[in-house]
Amino acid sequence: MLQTAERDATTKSKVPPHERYLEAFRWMLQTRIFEEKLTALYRGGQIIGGVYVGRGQEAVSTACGLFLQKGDIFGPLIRDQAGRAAGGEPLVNVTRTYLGSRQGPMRGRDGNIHRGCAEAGQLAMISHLGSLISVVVGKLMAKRMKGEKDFIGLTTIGEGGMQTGATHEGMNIAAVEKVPFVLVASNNHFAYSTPNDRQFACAQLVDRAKAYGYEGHAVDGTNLEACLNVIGGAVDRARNGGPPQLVVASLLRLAGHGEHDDASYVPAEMKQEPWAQDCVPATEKLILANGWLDDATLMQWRAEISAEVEKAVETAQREAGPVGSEEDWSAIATRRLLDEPGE
Amino acid sequence: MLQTAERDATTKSKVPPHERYLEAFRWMLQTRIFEEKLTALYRGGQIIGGVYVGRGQEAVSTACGLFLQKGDIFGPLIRDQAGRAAGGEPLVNVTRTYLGSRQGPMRGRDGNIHRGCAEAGQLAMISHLGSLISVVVGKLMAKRMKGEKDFIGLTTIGEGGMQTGATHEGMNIAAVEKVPFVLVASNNHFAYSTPNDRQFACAQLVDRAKAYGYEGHAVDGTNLEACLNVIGGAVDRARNGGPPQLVVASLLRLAGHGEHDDASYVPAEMKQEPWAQDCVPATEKLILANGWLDDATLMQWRAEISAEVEKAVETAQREAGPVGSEEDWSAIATRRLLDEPGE
Amino acid sequence: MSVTYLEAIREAQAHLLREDDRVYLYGQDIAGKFGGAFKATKGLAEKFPGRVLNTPISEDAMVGTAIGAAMEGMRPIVEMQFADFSSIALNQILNNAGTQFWRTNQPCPITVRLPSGGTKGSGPFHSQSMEAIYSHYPGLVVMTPATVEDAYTMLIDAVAIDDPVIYCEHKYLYYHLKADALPKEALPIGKARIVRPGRDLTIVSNSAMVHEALAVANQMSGEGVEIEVVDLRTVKPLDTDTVLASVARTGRLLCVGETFPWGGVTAEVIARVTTEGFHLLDAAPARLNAKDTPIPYHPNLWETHRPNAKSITAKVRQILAE
Amino acid sequence: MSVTYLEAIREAQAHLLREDDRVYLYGQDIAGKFGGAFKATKGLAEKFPGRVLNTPISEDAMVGTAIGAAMEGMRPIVEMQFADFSSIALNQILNNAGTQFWRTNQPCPITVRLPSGGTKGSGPFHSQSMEAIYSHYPGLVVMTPATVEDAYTMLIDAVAIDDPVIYCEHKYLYYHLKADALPKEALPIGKARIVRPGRDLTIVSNSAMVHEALAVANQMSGEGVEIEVVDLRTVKPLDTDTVLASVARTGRLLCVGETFPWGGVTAEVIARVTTEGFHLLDAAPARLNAKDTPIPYHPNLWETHRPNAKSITAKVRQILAE
Ligand SMILES: Cc1ncc(C[n+]2csc(CCOP(=O)(O)OP(=O)(O)O)c2C)c(N)n1
Ligand SMILES: Cc1ncc(C[n+]2csc(CCOP(=O)(O)OP(=O)(O)O)c2C)c(N)n1
Ligand SMILES: [Mg+2]
Ligand SMILES: [Mg+2]
Repeated sequence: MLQTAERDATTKSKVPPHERYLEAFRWMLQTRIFEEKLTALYRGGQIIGGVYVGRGQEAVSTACGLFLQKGDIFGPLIRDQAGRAAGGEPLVNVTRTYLGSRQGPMRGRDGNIHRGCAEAGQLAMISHLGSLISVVVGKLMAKRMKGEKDFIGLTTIGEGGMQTGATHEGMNIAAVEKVPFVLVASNNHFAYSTPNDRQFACAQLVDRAKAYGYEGHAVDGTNLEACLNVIGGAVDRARNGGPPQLVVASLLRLAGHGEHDDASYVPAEMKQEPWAQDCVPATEKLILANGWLDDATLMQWRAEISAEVEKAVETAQREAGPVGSEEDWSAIATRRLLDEPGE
Repeated sequence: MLQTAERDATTKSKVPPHERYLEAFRWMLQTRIFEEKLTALYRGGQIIGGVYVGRGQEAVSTACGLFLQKGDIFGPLIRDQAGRAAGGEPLVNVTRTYLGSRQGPMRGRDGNIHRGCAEAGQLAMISHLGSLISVVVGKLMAKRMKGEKDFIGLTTIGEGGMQTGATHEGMNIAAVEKVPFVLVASNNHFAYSTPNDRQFACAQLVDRAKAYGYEGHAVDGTNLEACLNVIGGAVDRARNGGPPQLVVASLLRLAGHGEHDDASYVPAEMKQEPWAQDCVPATEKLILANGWLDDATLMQWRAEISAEVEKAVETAQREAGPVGSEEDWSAIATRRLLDEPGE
Repeated sequence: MSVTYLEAIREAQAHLLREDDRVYLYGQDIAGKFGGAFKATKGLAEKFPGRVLNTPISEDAMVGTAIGAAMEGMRPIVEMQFADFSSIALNQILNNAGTQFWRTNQPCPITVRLPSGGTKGSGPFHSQSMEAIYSHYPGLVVMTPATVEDAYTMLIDAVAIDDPVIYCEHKYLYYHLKADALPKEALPIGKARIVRPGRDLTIVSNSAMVHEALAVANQMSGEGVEIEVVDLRTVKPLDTDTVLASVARTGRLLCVGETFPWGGVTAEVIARVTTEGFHLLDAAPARLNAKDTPIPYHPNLWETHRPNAKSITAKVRQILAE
Repeated sequence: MSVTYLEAIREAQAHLLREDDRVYLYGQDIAGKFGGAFKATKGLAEKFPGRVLNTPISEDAMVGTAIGAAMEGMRPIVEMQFADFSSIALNQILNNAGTQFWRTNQPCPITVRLPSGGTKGSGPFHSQSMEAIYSHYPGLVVMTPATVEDAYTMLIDAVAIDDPVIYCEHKYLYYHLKADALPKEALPIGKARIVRPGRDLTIVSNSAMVHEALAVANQMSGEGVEIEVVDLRTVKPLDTDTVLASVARTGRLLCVGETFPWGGVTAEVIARVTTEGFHLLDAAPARLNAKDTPIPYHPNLWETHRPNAKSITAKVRQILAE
């Protein structure tokens, strides 16, 4: 991607506002096209379990994955398809998980957004919101003990997840342990169906930063340039010895909580808010208006992405699911210590 | 008490800095004399379990109990003998608990600082720090649903307890539910043996107020006048429709974590800090210097208190402990649903 | 007109809100038009303004506030979005609610609803059956209704009880189970039910497993094997007498449960029967549980992970062959 | 020279810190000169700078960081100040550590030390034995060392194991138990130990209860009653074979545990023996547990709450009278 992006950028009259702007946009576009495909498969009854998408949050999520380097830790959450992809997770991992291939990273044992990607340093979340924060902190502590250098850890959370005790303990211990940590919170104004007023009562969530000894940054989550600057900047600060960083992005979840949810509880007025705009078409419009990409290239990107997506889906669809009778039913690695309750 | 205090105050040339200043001091003095007795009993091996005192925290704790009215909720913690007494708990409840009388409020089933005092609206804490906050909030929600008026709830916490997930969830839900709530945190610079730098990393704990939508107040916990004004003020704000209040008092724990602990880990320099002074003699000195009380009255107070303390101890010492074979071993109120596992 | 298991739970809450002004509902996403992740409170917020409240994602505080309110005379019903998330509230449930009466002599009448049990594609954190953990600790009543009728009456009973009640409702039964109407009467809490009389073997089970057991019983009666099926209804208290009486009739015992094996419901039932009714048994008792791994996401794995008609039938044949 | 149970735990940690640079200790008040609420890490912070760390009062995060560090190749040992406070870390332990290997195929080798069990005047929240809860869920190894030797070797084994280990150390044994020296060898993890051979009855127990059982056995052998005492050592995995072999010899089984009754260690042992060795039993199996109430503060109550030599003796006589 990087190459493409820079080439396009430099052949244009004006240079995009961030050197990785176009690259980032391509991840946003890929995610949008890919998640629309997943939704179609879900509607077609071909998905096992639920589908959870990051519609409207592609700019923030892409920025979360884009600045990570080898050796960094990423703890993606429910809305982070874009960040996962930008961070190096192959699309086929996703389709294998959603379509129940035994060759997927979770082998049919766990599903959808719970998947991790060890090769890309991406952790496999558990459902319990906030639990991942201290795990990322622990990985950073270990890397420091092992003498590694230049690493950071980044994880994401929603405004609802910020109200869990685990988030509090995790945010605080990161500051006490002085690890290079970035927490990117997306206030998408709903936790499932629950609006902000039943979730928290502080003026702005970024005020939580000071409460833990973090540096805090508020950002418009629908503005790609702002997301790249603020999240990229926070990653740099953490990498260069700064205190833990809290970024709070404001935006609207532009889908249901999951694809089973029609989100009819979202008030129409709210959709008119500036922070409610859809970052993908907004960014595309800006790009074309400024001539940072021409229509042809954009069409070519769409075609390439659709092909990638179809390939990932077809691959997974060709693969068999797990088989109960052949499964290795051991929850522990140490075989000799397997407990046999008997029947 | 009130009478005594005001009479003494008004007969003096100068009036004390707060109308309830002398009354408050008497509770501080009672607590100091009483807890020294408990410590002596502990050293003499007459106490069941441990003894935990509030030495150095009497000014803060007294202020926590002093402004509560009938119908208010108080959730005292480990350092709150002064507040419990000022809030209406009889001394004999304490001696009965520590000395294992079956007539104590906990009937030998639970001990020491875990005791509650229903008559005085004082809750029986469990050990797990932070757990009491949401319970107080729930009581306030219930009172509002029942249509009660003018009530508030106050509970206390240490700087260590503020790092638990339960404290976070409890503080946040109090703000979301908009209940008349006051949290008084005492940063006594140690959580058992752990100093602040391994507990939190924010500049000052009162910054937590803004993070939840509370009004925050920092106070010198060794200055009785300041404690009465700030905590009394916070109670008024909550009672008169203000948002939840967070008071953070700065002071030093002037005893071990419990009487088993010599606190040798407290650095000598720290004891020289202004916030490390002992509020009881400091207040006494001020009172005498200003002539708000004369030596005779003070001596009389000491004598009265010593008598009360001795009486409470003797009463409890005369009483029998519980008897295992006579105990009602039912953990539930609904007898007919008692589970009999059999043997 | 017919009523599902889920509708019975909603109707019970509507009844309670109507009849008892001490009752309020507290949980994530239960208010507004939305009415909960499973719609168990759909329509109730509009009907009972101010008494069906959404909460932050704070299970510890949700239960903590319920404890406080209950001690002030209210009768809160807390909905966990999934039983699995009650792990966050577990300290408040076990150490605060569960010890309150013993310690302070004040009752703590909270009801915690746990949408429990496995369904296809739900995976390790949306499928758990936690009744064993809550029964192990003192101070709680633990219910696992297996029928539409019990779902309705037991929830009403739960709120009437002066103690903390863990009400485990099985998500698999939400839509699968239908009754013609809401019940007029019910067995008292603490009594197990003989769902199907039998002669040759007793299957003791609870919650969704009762229906797997019934299916096997009905199918095997074609072969002349008469299985007596016992539905425990509450796992704490556990109705040992009814179980012993059944084993006295059949002489053979199979316990089927969806919890994990170690220390699960089946272990407790077998311990009681063998310690108190050893001589009633003509053969070794047996148990079937979920496997000792997290609950799998993929249906192929999930169907093997939990006991089912196939594995129960095989086990029954094995016991009868002894 | 003699070594206490507590010193053995300290020595094991010193050994581990010395021999394995992946090991670090993480807990409340364990560092500095202080060395922990029970002094289990006394002197280690000075000897091993940067590897014995105090934590905030954040049990969930303490275990969460350990999980992360373990997945990065470290071998953290987390000290809970009291087992009872692990309820706050329970979600990380059961749902995160316990599911990690099954879900991701990556081992999660953390060790969580739980100062467990009752002592005089400790009350409901400083006395709990939580091995049953941790054994019920998949993915964990649960140890309950009952001797100075096992306290030492099992902690070293715990850290070597590639899975999460819950190490339940009994506070009552900290000072009461002494050995002449640290052991050179040990039984493998997962094997129970016949502490005392017998003929007439088998008592299966674990942790502090092993010593109550032994006292009874020694005293009753004066009357010609020979009791075989089995120390389970690990409750998960549970060494059913050794227990069955013992019951095969004696024909009689009494299980004694300090956990709460419902679904406790004794329930699981009885379920295994009766399902797998029914015909080995000449009499009904029996169990003694703590009472089904919170653990009382007052010694008069506490001594009645837990099984003790007196109640065990009475129960043994009753079984032998059958
Ligand atoms: C501790 C816990 N309680 C409840 C849930 C169920 N749950 C899953 S997602 C969700 C809403 C999350 O909202 P938010 O944190 O704002 O993230 P968003 O979905 O808006 O991205 C809830 C309640 C959970 N996962 N964890
Ligand atoms: C959740 C939890 N973890 C651990 C403990 C053990 N413990 C009891 S008091 C204490 C220190 C408390 O320090 P702080 O909150 O500052 O209060 P202080 O004792 O200084 O008044 C600890 C760690 C506990 N009670 N609860
Ligand atoms: Mg949200
Ligand atoms: Mg402190």
